[in-house]
Amino acid sequence: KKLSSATSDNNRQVIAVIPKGTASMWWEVVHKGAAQAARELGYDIIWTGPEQESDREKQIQAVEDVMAKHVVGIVLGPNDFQALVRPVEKVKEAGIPCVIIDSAVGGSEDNYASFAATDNHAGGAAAARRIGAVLNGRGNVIITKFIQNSASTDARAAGFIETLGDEFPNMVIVDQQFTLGTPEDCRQKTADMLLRNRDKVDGLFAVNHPSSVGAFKALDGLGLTGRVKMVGFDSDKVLVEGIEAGKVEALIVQNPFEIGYQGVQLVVKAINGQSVAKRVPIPSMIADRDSIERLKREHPTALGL
Amino acid sequence: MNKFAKQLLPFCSLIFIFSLWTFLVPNEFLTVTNLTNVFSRSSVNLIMAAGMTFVIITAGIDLSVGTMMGMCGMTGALAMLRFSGAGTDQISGGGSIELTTAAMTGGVLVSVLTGAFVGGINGALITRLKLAPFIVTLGAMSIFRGSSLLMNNGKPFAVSDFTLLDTGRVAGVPVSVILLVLVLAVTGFVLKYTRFGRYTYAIGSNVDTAFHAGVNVNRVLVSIYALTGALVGLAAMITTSRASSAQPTAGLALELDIIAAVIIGGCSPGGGRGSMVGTIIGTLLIGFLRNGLTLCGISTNWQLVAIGLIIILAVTADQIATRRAA
Amino acid sequence: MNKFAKQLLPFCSLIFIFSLWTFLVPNEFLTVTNLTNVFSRSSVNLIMAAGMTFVIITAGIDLSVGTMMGMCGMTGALAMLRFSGAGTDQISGGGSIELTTAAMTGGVLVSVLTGAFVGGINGALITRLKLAPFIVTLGAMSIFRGSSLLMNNGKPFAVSDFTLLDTGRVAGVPVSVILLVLVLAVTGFVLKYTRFGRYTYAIGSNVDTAFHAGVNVNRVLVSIYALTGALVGLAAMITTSRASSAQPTAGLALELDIIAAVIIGGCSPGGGRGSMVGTIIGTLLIGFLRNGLTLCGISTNWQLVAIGLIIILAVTADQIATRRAA
Amino acid sequence: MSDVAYALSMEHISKSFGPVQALKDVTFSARRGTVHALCGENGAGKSTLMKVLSGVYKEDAGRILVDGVVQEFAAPGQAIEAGISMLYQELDLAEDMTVYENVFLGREIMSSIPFKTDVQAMIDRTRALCVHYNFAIDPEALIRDLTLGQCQIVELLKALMRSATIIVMDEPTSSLSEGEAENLFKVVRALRQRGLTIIYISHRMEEVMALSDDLSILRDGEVVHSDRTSQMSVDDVVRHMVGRELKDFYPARNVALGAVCFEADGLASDEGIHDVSFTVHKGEVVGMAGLVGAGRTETARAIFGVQPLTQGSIRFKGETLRIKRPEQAIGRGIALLTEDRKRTGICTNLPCSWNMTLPNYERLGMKRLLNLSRERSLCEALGKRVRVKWSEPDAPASSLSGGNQQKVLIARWLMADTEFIIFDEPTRGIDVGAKKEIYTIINELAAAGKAQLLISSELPELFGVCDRILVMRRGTLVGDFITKETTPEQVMHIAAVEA
Ligand SMILES: Nc1ncnc2c1ncn2[C@@H]1O[C@H](COP(=O)(O)OP(=O)(O)OP(=O)(O)O)[C@@H](O)[C@H]1O
Ligand SMILES: Nc1ncnc2c1ncn2[C@@H]1O[C@H](COP(=O)(O)OP(=O)(O)OP(=O)(O)O)[C@@H](O)[C@H]1O
Ligand SMILES: [Mg+2]
Ligand SMILES: [Mg+2]
Repeated sequence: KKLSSATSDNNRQVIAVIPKGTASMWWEVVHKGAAQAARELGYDIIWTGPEQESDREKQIQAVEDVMAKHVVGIVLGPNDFQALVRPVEKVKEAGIPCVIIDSAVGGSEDNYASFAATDNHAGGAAAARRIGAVLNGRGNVIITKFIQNSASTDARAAGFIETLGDEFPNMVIVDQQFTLGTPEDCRQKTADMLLRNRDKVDGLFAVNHPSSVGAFKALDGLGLTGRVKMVGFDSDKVLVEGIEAGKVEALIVQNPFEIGYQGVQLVVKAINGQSVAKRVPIPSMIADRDSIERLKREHPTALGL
Repeated sequence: MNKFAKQLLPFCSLIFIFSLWTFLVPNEFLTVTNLTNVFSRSSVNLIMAAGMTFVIITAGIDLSVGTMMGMCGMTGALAMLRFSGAGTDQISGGGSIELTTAAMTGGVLVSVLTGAFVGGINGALITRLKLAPFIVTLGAMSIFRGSSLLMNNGKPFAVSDFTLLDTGRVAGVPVSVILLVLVLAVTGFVLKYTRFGRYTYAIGSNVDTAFHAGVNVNRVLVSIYALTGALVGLAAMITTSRASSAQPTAGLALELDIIAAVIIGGCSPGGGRGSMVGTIIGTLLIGFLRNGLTLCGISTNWQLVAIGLIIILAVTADQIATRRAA
Repeated sequence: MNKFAKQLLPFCSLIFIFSLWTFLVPNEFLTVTNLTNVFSRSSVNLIMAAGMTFVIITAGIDLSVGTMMGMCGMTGALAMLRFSGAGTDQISGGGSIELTTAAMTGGVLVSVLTGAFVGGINGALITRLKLAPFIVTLGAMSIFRGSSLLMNNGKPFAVSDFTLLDTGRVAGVPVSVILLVLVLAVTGFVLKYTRFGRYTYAIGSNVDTAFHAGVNVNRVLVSIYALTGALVGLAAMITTSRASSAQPTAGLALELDIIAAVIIGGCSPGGGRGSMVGTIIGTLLIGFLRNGLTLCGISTNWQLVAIGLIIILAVTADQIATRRAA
Repeated sequence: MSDVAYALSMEHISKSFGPVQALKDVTFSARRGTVHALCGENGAGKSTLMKVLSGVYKEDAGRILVDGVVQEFAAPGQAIEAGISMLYQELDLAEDMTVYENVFLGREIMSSIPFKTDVQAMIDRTRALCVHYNFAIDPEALIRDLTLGQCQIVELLKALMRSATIIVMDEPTSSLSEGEAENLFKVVRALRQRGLTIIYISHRMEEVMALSDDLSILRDGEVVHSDRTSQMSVDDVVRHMVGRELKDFYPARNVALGAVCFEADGLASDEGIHDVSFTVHKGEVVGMAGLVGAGRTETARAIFGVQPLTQGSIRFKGETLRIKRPEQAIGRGIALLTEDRKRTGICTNLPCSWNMTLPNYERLGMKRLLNLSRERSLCEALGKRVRVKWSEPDAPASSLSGGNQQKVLIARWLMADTEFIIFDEPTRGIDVGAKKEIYTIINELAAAGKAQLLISSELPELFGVCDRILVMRRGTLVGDFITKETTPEQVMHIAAVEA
């Protein structure tokens, strides 16, 4: 039985939002969405989590720590599929409603109220179709992946690989590398893949923001932009300029603001005992030469501008 | 008197931190759940720090403990799955497999032995080839990380039945706490009251003297690195149990936390000085500091700054106290 | 003769690695693009390793260079944005801002000065308070990471106009290469042919002797840590330019790579030994090793294992050669 | 007791370090219950021979017999088991540990509780031993806090506690004052009385002659002579060592004193010195005598800026100086050759030439940039002048014998060419031949008008070399004599007797 609920100075109830990692522009937009929803609904939020997305133990500790603070609800972007299972169970045992955002978590679905995330698999599939179309269904492709065992980027890669295999039988994935997650390492690994398969690479898929930036820079550095068709995931100014200059074929962009916003909306519903859908897909968008102007007007945050 | 003062200081810091949080966030800090939580999450660090204390007293260092923990966890979990009769496909598929008690015990043993073995290799390289501990364990760090990622292609092993070292209890006391107390008591005794402990200090203080006095320096050092490895193996199993799975990247950068705790506790990186009590205090200091900062709503980023400052402050205070006493 | 043999060994390893890749993957390895690529990506490490060489020769260590790089990058990028007249909202919003040339030059200077300043503080703590370099820079490591995360709430600063140190060229030669050559030439000269260099060695060999022989130990050490910081600031700008943005988490675990390179190059962690040529060879050795492994299609995980092994092998060979020569 | 007369025989021992052959077919034997002295120039191979005996080095050829039984020592532990105990030339103690822990290292007394050492028993036994041999040492003190002389006594305690039958002493008196040394001689004689065999290495001829029964002389790694001590005179020994006669051991000096160069007025520091006032003239050699702990080294440290002055002032060439660091002292023209070579003198792993030039770049016109060829030729010349035995100036200092390292340091301060030089135990560990050379150098410096302060625990040396002798006791100056007007007895008396 709870002693008291955490309340802020103005006696509003507190919801904890725990990102995969605080050190990212992307999660900062999620933060904005969450804050917006909280404002609209009359709650305060605590924004806390590991700074590194690869730091599982810190995220487990963050969950334990916010539980000790008696928050009324938790919105969690788990940075590991397995490691966060037990903490989520403990949250459930403590009777605190929990909404998972962005990446899936293992264990029973009953442990949390809802799961709101970009349909990563579908995003990867969209990237595959784009590359397939622009290369007319034939050619060699490389993938610049993120760190190992990150559910969302793994799902994108899987969606890409499966779709390419199913729908474009004449296309080959000649190389794919995991990275350390920094733009610099993504750049080096991509450059090495391009050098290794010299003059053979026609397409490139990068699975998230650092890998897209790194891959783009590698292409640019080797003078291969345009010749190698690149489809990235996530966006920022450099990549948007790349689209405008015809150096980047397309970017699959998510809507992090919407993810944060929905996460808090859903957890408040759960706190109030309303029924919520178990799975809430957040659609992603395709940014390319045709859509870029419109997206810059309507969704600048989604483009990282 | 002098010695007493030396241990008083980290102890006072601990008391200070404790009082500070009790005063600032009494409702959240001073609860059984929270304190238990801090202790149980510190247990992994404490066990590893116990071994590191020996290493640092010999003027050595072991940078590989973090990634070694990841590797031992993976090895132990794999053993559990194999001993429970899981096939290769089942294991790499990551599906959940029923684990037998025997398999789990076996897995823990395998993890501890793996740690002792690779730790022993570290020690052998350091002594036989006369390489600097820093560089040997730096190399080992990379090798262990690579190996644990290779074991299941970067994926973790799920061992959700293995709750023994997380929630398991004997006579109401968590098993992990029993193990922790046992480890600290034994290592503390060895360091303070046995020949082996004396030799540890002597090697760190002046390795030539120890050698001239007939101490089998190589054997002592290899034992110390193997002991540290074994303790890492044990800690790995606690982490695995807490996460219901063995993560190939578990223990990321943990070595720095451990080393910081040991040094805050009064071990000198130059060797020859330190104690187990100091290490315990140093580790708990970091644990409570992190916990309290989070409870106060201090962001992770400020926490990093605070912890860095505390590390420097702690050794500064220690240094000043030592100088005054001298 | 002896000295010659000592530098011959890492050099031979470099030649060996080079020949190996030329033999295994000639078409991919021995191309101008590839070699340029390896050099340009090694430039950041080389610049930082040049400073670390001094630090390690004094028997010190600087664990903070990795996170310091992140912090200098953030500071420099922030300065560029500010100097270009960007408002607080614009900056934290991460929106795109046009940068002026003056602003970019200013930003580079700010980054270098920031590095020199915080490096100097490291040095001052080490000398004035007589703290172990290991622990001071361990604390600093945490503080720098926290600070760079705090600067923009964990987000990077986008400086896409800052291409000077990535693609910028003077007379056809990349600016970053010019800077690199300059840095290596100057530091190499200082170490070998100046009084300051001799003092560096003397402090590492026996700090008390150096003091009694009239070396202003504190000043030399503070200068060395500040120099290292300044070089880190420069390296940070190259990385920022290469990534079009300053990442608060840039330089993660980079310190270990740098230290490994310097030690492979023949510096002894015990101090008093090492050379700039050795450091260059050590850094390139790691760079070519990574590159070749990727070109051969070896996965990241196997690469980790291979690099760990090479680190240990390199120092083992060095040790054996030294012993034979003695 | 076995009936073999020789407690120890080393037969046909050879040992090389790379190209350097340190020992060539050395054979020598020590009779049981005797003191057997080993003499020889610096680098003759004495320490190396003894390290072979104690298992630190493995001989390339030859064999060792203890009590007539062939022994193989792969590690020092085995030599200790066989009853051989060694007092190494360089300090060999764990500084972070206490006296009793060092004494019992490797031989701890165990308590009735399994694995637990018996601390109290070890402390008690150490204390009992100290009382028995009349050593004023606290068993629980940290080695770090002891003086060099006290450390030397701990080394002796270690050997005594191991109940050795053969004790090797490698220059045990080099860091002891006369009083301490007398005490040591008493111990050595008592041990001989109990049937122990002592192998005694020293460069001090008087004590070698007074103490030893037999004497072996090494030169360039070979035994050149071995005989009963009573059959030899000091001159014989020196001739065998050096290969020539050494006449006028303390060469005469005839230098007129110049103006006052250095003046200390009421110096005091936190290291326990107070009211130290004296003057040194140009061309004058002033000696400083005193027992261990009298504060002579501390006085030098205070002058040189190692330990700040709390009171008093220093006038140098008519100018009042405020010296806070050695750097400033050297800049002004004051040099200090420290007494502790290993801790504050030499950079062991650096080339000898670097060690020589370290404080002198400014003077050599290398304020910023070095001139490597000039450095080399200067070092070669100075090395010749003090007769350093090295393979080349760039050889690491660690490859030199202890005495040769000392010569490198003397060369360092000759190169500095300062107006005022403080020598703290300059001939410690130096062979007789080199000693004479150093005295000659001191005379040359005096003739060149330099002022010199010579701190020494060897009274004959002070009387042989100095114009004046200062005496210190308990941190203060208690005597100031013209050498010709005093006697060693008078100096000893003042140094030792309580006021
Ligand atoms: N570790 C070593 N490496 C190389 N050469 C060495 C080493 N130790 C000793 N030597 C050389 O061996 C020779 C004998 O040295 P040793 O130390 O035995 O002389 P010593 O007779 O004890 O002289 P001293 O009176 O100066 O102590 C010297 O030429 C010395 O340079
Ligand atoms: N028996 C002792 N017990 C405690 N302290 C001592 C003892 N002997 C010396 N000291 C301390 O050690 C310091 C001096 O040691 P040191 O031997 O260096 O003096 P010194 O005059 O230079 O003698 P020497 O030059 O003969 O070694 C003094 O400050 C003194 O207080
Ligand atoms: Mg000797
Ligand atoms: Mg003295």
